[in-house]
Amino acid sequence: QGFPGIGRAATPAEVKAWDIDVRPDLQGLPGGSGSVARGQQVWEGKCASCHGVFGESNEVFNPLVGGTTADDIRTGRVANLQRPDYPGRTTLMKLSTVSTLWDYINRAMPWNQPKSLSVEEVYAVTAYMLNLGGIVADDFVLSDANMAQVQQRLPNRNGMTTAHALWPGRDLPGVAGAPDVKAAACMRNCAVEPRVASILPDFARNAHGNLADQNRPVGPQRGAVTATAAAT
Amino acid sequence: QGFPGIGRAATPAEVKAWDIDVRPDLQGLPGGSGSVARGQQVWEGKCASCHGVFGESNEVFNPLVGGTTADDIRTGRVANLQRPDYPGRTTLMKLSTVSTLWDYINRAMPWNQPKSLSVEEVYAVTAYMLNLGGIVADDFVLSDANMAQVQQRLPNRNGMTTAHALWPGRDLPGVAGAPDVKAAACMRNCAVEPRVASILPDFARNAHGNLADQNRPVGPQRGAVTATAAAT
Amino acid sequence: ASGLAAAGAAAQPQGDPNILELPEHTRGLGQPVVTDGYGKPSQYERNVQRRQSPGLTQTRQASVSFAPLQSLFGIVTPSGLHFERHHQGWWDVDPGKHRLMVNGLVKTPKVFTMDDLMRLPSVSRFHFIECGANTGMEWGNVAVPTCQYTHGMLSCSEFTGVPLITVLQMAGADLKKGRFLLAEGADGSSMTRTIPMALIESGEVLLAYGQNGEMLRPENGYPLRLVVPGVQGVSWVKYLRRVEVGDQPWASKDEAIHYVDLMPDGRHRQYTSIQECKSVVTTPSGGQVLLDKGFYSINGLAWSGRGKVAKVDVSVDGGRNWRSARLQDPVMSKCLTRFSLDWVWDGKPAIIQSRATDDTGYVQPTQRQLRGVRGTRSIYHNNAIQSWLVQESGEVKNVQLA
Amino acid sequence: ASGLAAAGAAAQPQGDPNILELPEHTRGLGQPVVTDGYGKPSQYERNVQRRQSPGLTQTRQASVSFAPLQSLFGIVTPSGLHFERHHQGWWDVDPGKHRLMVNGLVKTPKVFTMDDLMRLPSVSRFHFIECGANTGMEWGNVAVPTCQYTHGMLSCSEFTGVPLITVLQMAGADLKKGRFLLAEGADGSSMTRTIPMALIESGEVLLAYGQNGEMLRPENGYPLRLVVPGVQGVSWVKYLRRVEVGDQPWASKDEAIHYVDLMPDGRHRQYTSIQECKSVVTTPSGGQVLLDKGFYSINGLAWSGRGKVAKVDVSVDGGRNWRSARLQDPVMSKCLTRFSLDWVWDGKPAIIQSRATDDTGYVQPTQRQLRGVRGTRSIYHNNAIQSWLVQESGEVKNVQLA
Ligand code: HEC
Ligand code: HEC
Ligand SMILES: [Ca+2]
Ligand SMILES: [Ca+2]
Ligand SMILES: [Ca+2]
Ligand SMILES: [Ca+2]
Ligand SMILES: [Ca+2]
Ligand SMILES: [Ca+2]
Ligand SMILES: [Co+2]
Ligand SMILES: [Co+2]
Repeated sequence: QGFPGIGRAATPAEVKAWDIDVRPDLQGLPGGSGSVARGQQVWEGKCASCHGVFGESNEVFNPLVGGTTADDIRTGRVANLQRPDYPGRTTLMKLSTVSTLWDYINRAMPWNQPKSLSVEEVYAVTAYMLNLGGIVADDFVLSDANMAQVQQRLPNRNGMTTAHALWPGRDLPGVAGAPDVKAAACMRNCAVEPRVASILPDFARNAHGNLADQNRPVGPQRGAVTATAAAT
Repeated sequence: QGFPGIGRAATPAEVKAWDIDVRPDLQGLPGGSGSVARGQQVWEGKCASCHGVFGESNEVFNPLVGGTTADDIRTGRVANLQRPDYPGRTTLMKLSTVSTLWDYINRAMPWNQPKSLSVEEVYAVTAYMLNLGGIVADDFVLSDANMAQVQQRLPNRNGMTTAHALWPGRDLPGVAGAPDVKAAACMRNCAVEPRVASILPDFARNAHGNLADQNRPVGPQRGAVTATAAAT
Repeated sequence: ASGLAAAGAAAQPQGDPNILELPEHTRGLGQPVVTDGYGKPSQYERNVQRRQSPGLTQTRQASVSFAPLQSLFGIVTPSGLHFERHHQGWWDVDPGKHRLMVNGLVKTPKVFTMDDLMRLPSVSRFHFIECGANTGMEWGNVAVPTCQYTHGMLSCSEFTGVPLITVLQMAGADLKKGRFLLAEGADGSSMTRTIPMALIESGEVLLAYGQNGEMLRPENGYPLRLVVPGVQGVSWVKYLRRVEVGDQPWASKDEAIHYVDLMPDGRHRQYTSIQECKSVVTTPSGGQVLLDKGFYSINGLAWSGRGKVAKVDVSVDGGRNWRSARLQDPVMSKCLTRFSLDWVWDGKPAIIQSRATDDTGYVQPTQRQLRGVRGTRSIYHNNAIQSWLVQESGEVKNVQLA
Repeated sequence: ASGLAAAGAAAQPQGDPNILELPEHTRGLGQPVVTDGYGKPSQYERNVQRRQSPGLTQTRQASVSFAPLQSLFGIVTPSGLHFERHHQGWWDVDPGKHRLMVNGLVKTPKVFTMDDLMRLPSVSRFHFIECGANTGMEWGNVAVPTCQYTHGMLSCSEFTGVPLITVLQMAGADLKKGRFLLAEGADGSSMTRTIPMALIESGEVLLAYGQNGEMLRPENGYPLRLVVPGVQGVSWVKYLRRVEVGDQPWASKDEAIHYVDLMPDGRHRQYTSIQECKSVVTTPSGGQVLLDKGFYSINGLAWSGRGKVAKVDVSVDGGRNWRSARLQDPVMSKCLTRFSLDWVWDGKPAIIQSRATDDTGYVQPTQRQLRGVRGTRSIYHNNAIQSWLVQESGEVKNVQLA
């Protein structure tokens, strides 16, 4: 040991207290189960106030449920994600690993009382959310034994790719070496047409407050007075 | 002009308002005069409360006057500066250029009302301080005409040297290229005797307060508890 | 262009009253030392604040505040103005009670106190941190007015801490099988992110407790956060309580539901982490007004998650012609680089852009180029060239070009 | 050595209650973004403050506060902890009314507003500032207990501003005759100091308005101060209102009565300006207590007013044997450099020292060597090697060796 006197072994109880993560291969998933029905109770008691009775609320966050179809469950690709005009993306539209949902509820929800749920409650409320998305039936009981099967029904389970150059390692399938955008540094008479295509509309001029108050009152520039709308 | 639109010419009145410095060659010294007697009035009215009636007070600052002799006035070197045991150094002991005194009083004194003195008052109070040091007679009238002569009586006028390597230019007499201390970076069995020759006495242990409160309560070290004296 | 410019001129023939009449501070006694044992900015700097973007988030604990880039100099972000991003609010954690656990594919799971960690050999390095969602509001069109909102989820600090690899070695980590590491925070969200072992092995990933000479600020993870140079901020786990070595990635909530980039084919890119080469002109920039025609220094920031900035070009005609800007040294890896270029504004409309190239040869793309590959729904990793339109009035507007 | 070390051990067989019982912040919702538009340090950092040395000065407006070097990391000094030195108090000057005048040996005397100056091309550079009187209390013997008081008139920042030579050229300065420049402040003391033109011509001297990314702090000269790299702090004139080009030095109060170094022959050295190569170990240092035997990283700072630090050696046996420390890059000219060295403390008394060498080959001297040339009454420019005695109790004391 190069550093005498520094650090100590963790006890098994300590590791147990903190090692709560659940991986996609379900490593870390504690044994237990919970029904959709029990989940509905938990949801209505501890979640619905923020996320809405059907997980549809966008009052404190994006809707959790919606946008997925029975067909998606079959293909494992959420079709709406391919429609550029589809408004918003729910949690269930994006979710590709069921472990993620379980783990996140277990570690972080309810938002104002994270880590207050029992293992059974986490199973149950996860089951309820999956049920809201039509992924499991009304009488389903989610457990460590059937999580892997449920994974096979996630609407977007085939929706992810790691074939890109933004991972600073080499151990992911398809990780690319070369960036996907290749620009050149043209210096003279470059082939662009410098025409303004997008600019804030005048009515939004003070949407971010009076910009004069967001700049130093000395220096090469001042902040634009946007306290009143209009005027340029 | 490489920077269009930036800066403008100063007006003569502006330069006059701010260009107040007086150099050793008396460039910048405004015409005028003031007597020792008038200086005593100014001193007692505006200076003595801080510096003492005879410039001897160390209540708000070091004594301004004292430690110089008639012999120093002759030699231009303050003898007490050569005595390692002489306690403290007054302003007049160190002063080698009379312009410095005039300029400083003019720009900075009285401390709580700088730049409130008239030119005449500055001459007068400067004369008074010089008189306290026995440099000018009781009936002396200091003026722009005789400042150069007074310079020739300053007790420490020959007390300065620029023969050192700590000036980052080359235009001072005697300025040295090589530093005065030449150490070597011995690495092994160096000829030193690591014996402690000076350490704070125990009774001074809490002279700087409780050091425990002056260090972060976390990290490789703590601050020593020095709230109560004694104990090691 | 603006009446303010007159301030520079002598207002009366004699001269400027601010010179002729000596100000109070030239004629009085000022304030004593240590009025503040920990000082604060001038009262005249009160406009320089971090700010929320109205309507961006529904709550203020799962939200973001933006650094006022338009008012900053050099590369160091004052810690008081560092951008914030919380998922379940920030805490001021007692460092005496904070612990770091190391477990997973290790010989001996370990626990470290802050005392322990601060005794280990440390390094200090300047790095930028950028949220993966920075400039995310601008994928489709102009959405916000100033560079505080377009680019302000960006900050840069001198971080001090222990290379993560040191404690992994102390625990006897299996670096052959353990090619992934989970970092986990101690806050309510207990933020989890997967970090590749290759980056950790390089020694670049730090267990940081210091930021700009002092401890981390509570909003930024006091007393311990992970520093993952070049990688988006969400991986710089705050209030870090645990790291686990494993043989596969974790697909945590913020790498499976968020911080995934939607591509035109409807697939999400997962584990996108690197912040690619990017730059922005900070003065003049959106929401500002030039005081007058004449000389200006165009100033801005450039950075790359892959290494050093090699070159920054600036255009004032919307990208038709470019000049190379001066880069302020030291140019450091995965750190902000300040650039500047002389410009004389003739009072006519101008479109200012900057374009950075990093030392891998990667050139910052135009919005059109980026959209060509990624569409407009990625949310994350928008590193396109920013355009600022200087209008004849002197007012500068955020614009996007055709 | 200390009961505190036990905090690291599992207090009960099951483990540490700080782990077993999840803390409040792991089970609750934290604070929202922008609780502070300009943030502040953790409540647990309240001991980290700048401080006066009791009895050092008779007034608090002509006084100094010291930076807490023993608690700082890296090289950047947080602006809130920057040391202070005032002669007639500090002011928060209105930047809209502040002016800079250039006069003397120039074709056209000029006036600049802050708007003007901030439009000119700027640079950003990391530099240390050290008061010429730093460590001045220690010329004769040990006088103060901690490195905050021995070395704390030292800070380091990223300064942003305009090279002074730029405005001299704009005014048409006569650089042939004008080999000296007077810098003058706008405060009550209207501090004046002479700067050599050679240094200004090098481009190093700056009209600085920026410090660590934001504007200067009021205590440090807001809105404009001179930055004179390598030179003692008193020349870095604060609230700078005027520069005058001249053909001889000014012998101002602080270069004729103070900031003159008394030599053994009774002469004062005048215009001593350069801060020679120096270093100090900041942890462990005086007034601290080591928690336990075992591994420590000896950390410290080195700097030179003549250029870059080339090497730092560390001794733990009072100077008999030395090992070369690691230097943290980037090593910059006239800037602090952080060094560190591994050390296993065996619990026996040890005397820790550091010794820096700069790239001119100058080696930091021992106190004995320095006194041999300069005696003990210089007050200024004490760059001697500092000794810290680690006692068996773990307590560290400021000592001077025979
Ligand atoms: C007090 C409000 C509140 C309550 C109660 C609450 N949530 Fe949340 N929930 C949130 C917020 C806010 C977020 C977003 C957090 C973030 O930004 O990371 C969130 C996020 C989530 C997410 C992740 C969604 C996504 O797309 O990132 C899930 C799943 C979730 N909540 C489920 C639950 C469940 C299950 C419960 C009850 C057991 C619950 N929530 C209770 C406020 C709440
Ligand atoms: C309210 C207190 C106060 C008053 C009144 C005052 N002084 Fe001072 N004086 C000081 C202090 C404090 C200093 C030291 C300033 C510094 O640290 O640079 C000082 C410094 C000086 C010095 C420089 C001494 C040195 O060695 O640096 C001179 C000369 C001087 N004063 C003369 C005067 C004269 C003449 C007047 C009246 C016209 C005057 N003072 C009024 C407090 C005062
Ligand atoms: Ca220990
Ligand atoms: Ca685990
Ligand atoms: Ca102008
Ligand atoms: Ca003059
Ligand atoms: Ca982030
Ligand atoms: Ca100083
Ligand atoms: Co996030
Ligand atoms: Co001084």
